[in-house]
Amino acid sequence: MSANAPEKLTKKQLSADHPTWCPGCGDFAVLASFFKVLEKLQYPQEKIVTIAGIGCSSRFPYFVNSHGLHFIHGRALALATGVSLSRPDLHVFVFGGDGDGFSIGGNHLEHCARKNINLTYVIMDNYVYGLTKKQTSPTSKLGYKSKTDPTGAIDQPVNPMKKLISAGASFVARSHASQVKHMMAMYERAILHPGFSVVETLSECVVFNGGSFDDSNPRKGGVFETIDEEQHDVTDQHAAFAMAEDQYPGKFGVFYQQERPTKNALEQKWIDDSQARLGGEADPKDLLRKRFAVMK
Amino acid sequence: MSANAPEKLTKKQLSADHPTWCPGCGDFAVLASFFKVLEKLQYPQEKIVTIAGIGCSSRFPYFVNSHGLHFIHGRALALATGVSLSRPDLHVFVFGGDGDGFSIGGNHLEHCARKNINLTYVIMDNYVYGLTKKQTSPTSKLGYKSKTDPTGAIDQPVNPMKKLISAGASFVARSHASQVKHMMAMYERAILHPGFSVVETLSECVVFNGGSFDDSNPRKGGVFETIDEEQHDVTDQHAAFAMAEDQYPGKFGVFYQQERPTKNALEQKWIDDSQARLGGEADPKDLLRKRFAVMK
Amino acid sequence: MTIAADEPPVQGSDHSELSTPPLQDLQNAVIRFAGNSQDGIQTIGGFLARLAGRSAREVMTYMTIPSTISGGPSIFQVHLGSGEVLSAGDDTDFLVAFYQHSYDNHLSSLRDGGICIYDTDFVEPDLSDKRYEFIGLPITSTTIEAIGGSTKSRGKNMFVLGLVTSIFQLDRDKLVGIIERQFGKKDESVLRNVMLAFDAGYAYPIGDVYKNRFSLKAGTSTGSDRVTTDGNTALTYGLLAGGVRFGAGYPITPWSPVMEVLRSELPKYGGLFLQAEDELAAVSAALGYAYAGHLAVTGSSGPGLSLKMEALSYASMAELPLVVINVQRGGPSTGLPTSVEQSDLMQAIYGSHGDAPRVVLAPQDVEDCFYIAVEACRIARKYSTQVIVLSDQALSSRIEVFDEPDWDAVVVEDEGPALEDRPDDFKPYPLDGDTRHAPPGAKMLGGKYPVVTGLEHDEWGHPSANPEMHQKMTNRRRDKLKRLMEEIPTPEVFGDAKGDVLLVGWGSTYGPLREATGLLRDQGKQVSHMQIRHLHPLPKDLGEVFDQFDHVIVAEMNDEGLYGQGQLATLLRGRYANPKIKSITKTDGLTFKIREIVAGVSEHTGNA
Amino acid sequence: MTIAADEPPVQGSDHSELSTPPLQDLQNAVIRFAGNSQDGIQTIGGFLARLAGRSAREVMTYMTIPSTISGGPSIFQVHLGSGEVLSAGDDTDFLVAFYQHSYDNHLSSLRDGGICIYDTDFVEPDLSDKRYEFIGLPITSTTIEAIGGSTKSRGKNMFVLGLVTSIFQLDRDKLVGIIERQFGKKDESVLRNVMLAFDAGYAYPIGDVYKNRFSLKAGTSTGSDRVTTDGNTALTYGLLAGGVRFGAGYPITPWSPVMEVLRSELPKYGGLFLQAEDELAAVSAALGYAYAGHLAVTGSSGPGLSLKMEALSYASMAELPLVVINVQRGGPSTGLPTSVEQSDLMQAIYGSHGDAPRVVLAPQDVEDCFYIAVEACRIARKYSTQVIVLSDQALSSRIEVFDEPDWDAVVVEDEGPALEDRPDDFKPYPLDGDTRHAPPGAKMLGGKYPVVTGLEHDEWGHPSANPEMHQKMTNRRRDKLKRLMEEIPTPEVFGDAKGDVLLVGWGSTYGPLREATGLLRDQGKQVSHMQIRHLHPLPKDLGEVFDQFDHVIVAEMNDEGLYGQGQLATLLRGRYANPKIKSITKTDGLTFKIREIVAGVSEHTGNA
Ligand SMILES: Cc1ncc(C[n+]2csc(CCOP(=O)(O)OP(=O)(O)O)c2C)c(N)n1
Ligand SMILES: Cc1ncc(C[n+]2csc(CCOP(=O)(O)OP(=O)(O)O)c2C)c(N)n1
Ligand code: SF4
Ligand code: SF4
Ligand SMILES: [Mg+2]
Ligand SMILES: [Mg+2]
Repeated sequence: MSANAPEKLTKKQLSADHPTWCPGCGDFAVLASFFKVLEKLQYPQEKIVTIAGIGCSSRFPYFVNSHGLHFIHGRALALATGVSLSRPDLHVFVFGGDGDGFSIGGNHLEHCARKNINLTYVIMDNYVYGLTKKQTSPTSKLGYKSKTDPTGAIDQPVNPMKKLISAGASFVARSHASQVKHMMAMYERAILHPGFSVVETLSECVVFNGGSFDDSNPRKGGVFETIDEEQHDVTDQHAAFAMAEDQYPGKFGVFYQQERPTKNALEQKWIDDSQARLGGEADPKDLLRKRFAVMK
Repeated sequence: MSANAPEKLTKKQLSADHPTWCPGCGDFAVLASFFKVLEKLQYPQEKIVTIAGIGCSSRFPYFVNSHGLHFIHGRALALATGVSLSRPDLHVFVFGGDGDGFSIGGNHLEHCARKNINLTYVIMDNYVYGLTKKQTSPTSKLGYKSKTDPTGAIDQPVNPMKKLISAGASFVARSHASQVKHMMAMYERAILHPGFSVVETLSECVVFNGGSFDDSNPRKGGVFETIDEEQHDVTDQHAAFAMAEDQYPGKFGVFYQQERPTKNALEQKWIDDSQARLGGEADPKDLLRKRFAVMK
Repeated sequence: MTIAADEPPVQGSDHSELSTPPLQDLQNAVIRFAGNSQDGIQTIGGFLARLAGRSAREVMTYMTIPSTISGGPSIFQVHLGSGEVLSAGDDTDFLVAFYQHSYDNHLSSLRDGGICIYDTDFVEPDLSDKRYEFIGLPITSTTIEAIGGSTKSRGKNMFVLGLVTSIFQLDRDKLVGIIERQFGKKDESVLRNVMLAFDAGYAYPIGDVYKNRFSLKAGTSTGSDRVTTDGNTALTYGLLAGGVRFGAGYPITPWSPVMEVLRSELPKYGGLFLQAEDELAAVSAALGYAYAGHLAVTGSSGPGLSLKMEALSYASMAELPLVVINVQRGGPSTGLPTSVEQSDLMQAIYGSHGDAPRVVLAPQDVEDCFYIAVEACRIARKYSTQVIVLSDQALSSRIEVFDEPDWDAVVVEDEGPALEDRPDDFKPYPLDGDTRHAPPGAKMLGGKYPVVTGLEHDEWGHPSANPEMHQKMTNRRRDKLKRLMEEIPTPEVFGDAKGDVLLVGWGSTYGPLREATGLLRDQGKQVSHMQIRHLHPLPKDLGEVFDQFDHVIVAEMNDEGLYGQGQLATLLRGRYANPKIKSITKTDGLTFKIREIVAGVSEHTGNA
Repeated sequence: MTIAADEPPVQGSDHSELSTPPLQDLQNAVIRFAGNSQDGIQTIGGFLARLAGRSAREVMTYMTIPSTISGGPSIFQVHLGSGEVLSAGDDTDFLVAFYQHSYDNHLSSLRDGGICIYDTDFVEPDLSDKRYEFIGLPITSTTIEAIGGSTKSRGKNMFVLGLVTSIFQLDRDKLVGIIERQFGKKDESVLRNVMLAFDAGYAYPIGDVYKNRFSLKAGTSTGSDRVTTDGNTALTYGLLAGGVRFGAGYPITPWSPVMEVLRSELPKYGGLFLQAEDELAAVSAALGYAYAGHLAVTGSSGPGLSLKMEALSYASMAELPLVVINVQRGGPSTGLPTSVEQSDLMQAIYGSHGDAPRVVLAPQDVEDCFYIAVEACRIARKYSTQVIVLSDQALSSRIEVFDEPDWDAVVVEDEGPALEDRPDDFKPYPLDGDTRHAPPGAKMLGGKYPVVTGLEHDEWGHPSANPEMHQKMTNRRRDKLKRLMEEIPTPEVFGDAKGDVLLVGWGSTYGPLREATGLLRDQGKQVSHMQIRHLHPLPKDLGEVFDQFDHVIVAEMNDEGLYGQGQLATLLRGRYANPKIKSITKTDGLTFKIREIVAGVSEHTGNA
């Protein structure tokens, strides 16, 4: 690849290390869909940033040949907030699991959502802790037998859609790793949404939670029920919340979308206003001199 | 007070140090209401436990003459989880501010709610960081001028009712420190609710956010609109969510209540089942011997 | 140090030489199985270890975990011995290579003259390599044939186990008993297939050639079967024996197994373990149990420990008892989650903000994981303090054999919260006495109820910013650990009480250090060894012990830092300001090899 | 050490003695205002400090913050001097007591012969106490009278300021200028009332008696007005001068003012400061800026620092640059949020899990807060490392006077992310060179984009569990700080380069230690002083400096620990294993008094 001739960005260029995921893991399909969307959107390769915490799914950045960062467990969104706020030129993507996002990282998700940080977050939800080998996760179904719930999970799981909607996320969707086209559509819409966009993607952990999403996988005899946006007004938060109540496996598609100012824009406005008041970008030395004059 | 003669528990006995709050702070009324409810409920004094994190409001335990614990910022609910789960004989109360509960402690709130830990949590919400002297809090209104938002707050605030409802709290109510009777009613119902019960109580910080709740204080020309439970079915989560959408100052009363098994009960059941399978409480030495036999 | 020294080593790999078997009556054998983690090599390693426990043999195992999630290259090494087995072995005597990559990566682990058994279905060895002996056999195809094809190559591990049993003349019947106990619970056909594979390996003709060459000496029987388990398991049951009934944690490698077993076991004891949303919640909930009057445990590995530092600072101020387990792994950050390292010692002592004194202990082997856990419980209770136990990745997963504890002597009955009435003059933090909390539920006869706080406070626990009070309370929190110091026994010195070199270590380096010391002593060097199990406070009379040696050399698996000293070495120098104290360190994620220690000692003593 | 020594001290409080004023021409004066925090005593203290800056005088202030939220007893102490002012003063020369509790609690702060000015409306002094002189005047009622009753007692502070201006013959015009600048922005009536109160105090007859007694010598003018500010402010502008444009934090006392000013100021510089939901998010977001190619800052006080330990371990592994401020306060836990302590040093160095080398610096006075921040930025950039700056509560709020920085020399232009293309052979972590990240936005001409990780990795940043690689990379992360060590200047020794005692300190103890050294030297003792600003790595040739002294005594505001050594003393002994290194410690939440240091030195040297 030459630096000067802008070539078409292809899956080949975007592919990095071969994923270390187990054969059959749902995460492969998420990766493939992401590549396809990027091929479509043709962002400059160097402007793409993938960020993740810790987990099987969070190994994502290694498998994408773009700038990437593999952070600590649960804090990827907080780190990505810094990247997004300070670098409006970048396309910021965060990938991670249900444990990373809803357990240890649950609070950052809330605050990213209400602040409407401009980035796209894909939760690869397998209803289990994969990397640490089968402990109950916040989305594990009641009765699920894991190493930490040998007699079956007893804690009511998080409802990701409800959580995201009420936290104030401005784009909230749900998809399934067995449905590549659907994933692509969701990711694309999420990426094009200005603000904090989230796609919860059911992604089967074949090793520790095999068959968990068969109910919504037509190839496994399940039903993949998508949201009919003729019927569902995606800007209606109450309708979205009501739909989130549906029993598992529930519906797939965009639950909620509402444009509102991003923190990125609001902070930039403050910067612009401050500098305008000073008559444009000021020399730091002058700013410092002025402030020190007052301290005399 | 003698240890043997069970006397009536009075406000006098329940009063400890004189609160260090500023004169006029809303928190005084919360304390007074709490005393009155305890006078009514007549729990044994030694079985009452008040737990708090850090903040003006979190100084609460010092002012109640009961067993108490003043913990670190944001983790009171997590600590109280340990107390509640291991000591079913106690009445566990957690008090704290909006910063403590919705900012640094936001995740523990979520998980306490979904697990339905048996305790009562009163959020003394003053829409500001009081103890650290006026920084924007997660409930500060847009435009509120603080030391960290000198030109006015720009982050969309948390909607406490939405957050609590969607997290799975089984009793969610809202009250106002200017309305002692209402607070008493809410606290009493919260306490009698089996499971995780929360009362967000607007409590004015007269020093850093004076007048913030006048709109809902009839004595200041506002309207205190209570929820009519003839009209509102408290077990209807969607209705509760819809009501939470009301513009500030919104309604006061019980938004949502639904009995479901507490984690306390579910864990106890597991203990009971395990012990039943062993033919009742076993001698630890026998249990250990049995396990070690298998390792030979 | 693994093959009995009076046997001449085998040279070359010309099979004809083997007609008169030169090796017999092994005291020790180090066998490395190298394959993929899916091959179940851990399983057969475990069987061999358990057999050792039943044969009055010592054993130590060592394994690696693949970095890919789906499995991948992995080894399991078993060191079997009739004498004391102190390490997993620097070099291996036997390598069983399942794949080409196993062969390529592990051949160099064989000692000169060692034997490489390989699967001819997958491995093409360089037979011209005269350093080793090679024995090829079609492991995969023979297994498939034996089982009947349906389960494909599953069962290779059992084939190899049969082979090993035959080569080393192990007790087939005992082993089959162990296998049956394990697989008997499952579907009958499973056990049948397992035994088919095992027997195929046991009967495989190539085994005959070696049958009479290696007979692993049995140890002196102690009469009863011994316990065979890993460090995490020993630690977990130590906590139960110590009276822990409540715990909270969050999964992380290699700590998770401790919490998983506690979560399953505690309900039987009337307690419970909470899987919290994160480590911050876990330590907080554990302090909730402590406040409620229970002895509780929390734990994690490095990253999780960092998250607990604030709450542990609270615990120090409030003087709440707590046992905290840190199963250390390679750092910093996510580092090397499945490698061993001892780089969290400084954090254990100093990681919290403020002067937050707490106790730090480290078990020296698998058996000690049990006893140190019991002791941690005792200290936490007695001094109402936090005790951090520093185990590590190597200890956590390696298997050793030890005697069953004397339960009557060791088990502490959990008395539950002390709910008796408290007198008028009750003070939780008396300036002249021990901390004693009144948990909720206890009546205060004076009418005034206590508040436990992280603010500085007076004897009654009331917040106080009084300068004198802060000074006194800081002293008090420190002095209680000084009282503990008085009761810590001086660690035993292995070897002579005076001499040229005192080798000092802590934690899981015990075995290699002791073995290296033995070797050096055998060479006539005046070297002794001391393993420190109490790291904070340190035992009180170390200075006097050190005075008897010309060199005090501290070996540890962490970095030498900016000034050339490992973490314990820094602490010892900080305490004794004794320039004799020197450091051997390394951070390669592997346990010490004997030769690394020997080399380090020569370097510091100038005897190259 | 405050009143010029050739003046005989005043004895008794018989006012008739005062007809011939015995005190004149003060070089120094320590004035303590004791009242409630609502009385605005901080305001007048600030005015006096600023006036000093404009009068070529030195100044140092000291204040306490009430533990109640609504305000309460509080003091503000001003040490004004025409010579060097190094501490806020052990004892006060003048006490202004607003209330009985002010009188009761602070009278003992007066030196023998000191003067107590009290408000007769509230205070009943014990006039028979012959150690002090007493001057009573109806401060409250006179103020109310002057202003006209409406604002009640508000304005008492300005009355007292007027009084002090008259007593010490301060430059009234300059002071009025400063007052006008402050209050001029507000409602006109405010300034009028302020001036009414001020003038009433200035003109109050009792002042006349003393007018000629105390005339505070002006210093040698440097021509231009000097800067008067507190440590937090100096630190904040140091960060801006050093090129920091992005930051993230969470409020906590006494760190909050730093983040508040950054949040207001950064937009002007084109940057921004994020108020995060907690400290975990704050440090993570700051690392996000760093990854994005910006020099960033995060900060907190003790509890918040504990929460940052995991992410800082990541930063060490990933080698991301970051400046981290810790404005230390009394610990452990919530401790004493408004008291001073230096007990986070060990945590700063060793608080993260794993071997996570990072830099630790500490400013020695208010001016140095500025320069150390600039240096922190430089080091973080140059070595792509984390720099923790240990300020403290005393430094944060005390006011000093210093020369305006030479902006042209000091300001670092922020160059923003380095987005140039990276060549084929780009390696972020070369084994033989400096770490250089390619931030997102930079094109990789080799076609392969980097992933920054907390796993151990190779030169390209790819995760690697290879033993040798872990060893090499650990060395690399350590060795870059050793390179930094080479460029750290040996701290200047005040006094002779050899002698009996070298007093060593770090951070805000600079002033008291220097003053104590001066005092001891005046007494003919061979005492020198060194303040260490670079704590990790330590400067390289300290050993040689120490060799020139019989005693090396380290004084610090933290606990002596289990082995009788403070935190820096432990580090120095750990490094040099030199038993000459001894410790003076205390944890009473107060800055060192000169006499405490003097006593500590005598104790260690045996010259009582
Ligand atoms: C602070 C910290 N705590 C715990 C861990 C261990 N850990 C790594 S991944 C993980 C959870 C994995 O589950 P999830 O996020 O759902 O991802 P998955 O593997 O299922 O894709 C945990 C607990 C860690 N690395 N750091
Ligand atoms: C880990 C940590 N971070 C920050 C603080 C500082 N702090 C104390 S209270 C508080 C917030 C107070 O606000 P809130 O919880 O709303 O209580 P309020 O004072 O308003 O009642 C903060 C940030 C702390 N004590 N510990
Ligand atoms: S363990 Fe589960 S989630 Fe992880 S890679 Fe394997 S299948 Fe996927
Ligand atoms: S600062 Fe505000 S919240 Fe705090 S005590 Fe005062 S009025 Fe109440
Ligand atoms: Mg998962
Ligand atoms: Mg608040």
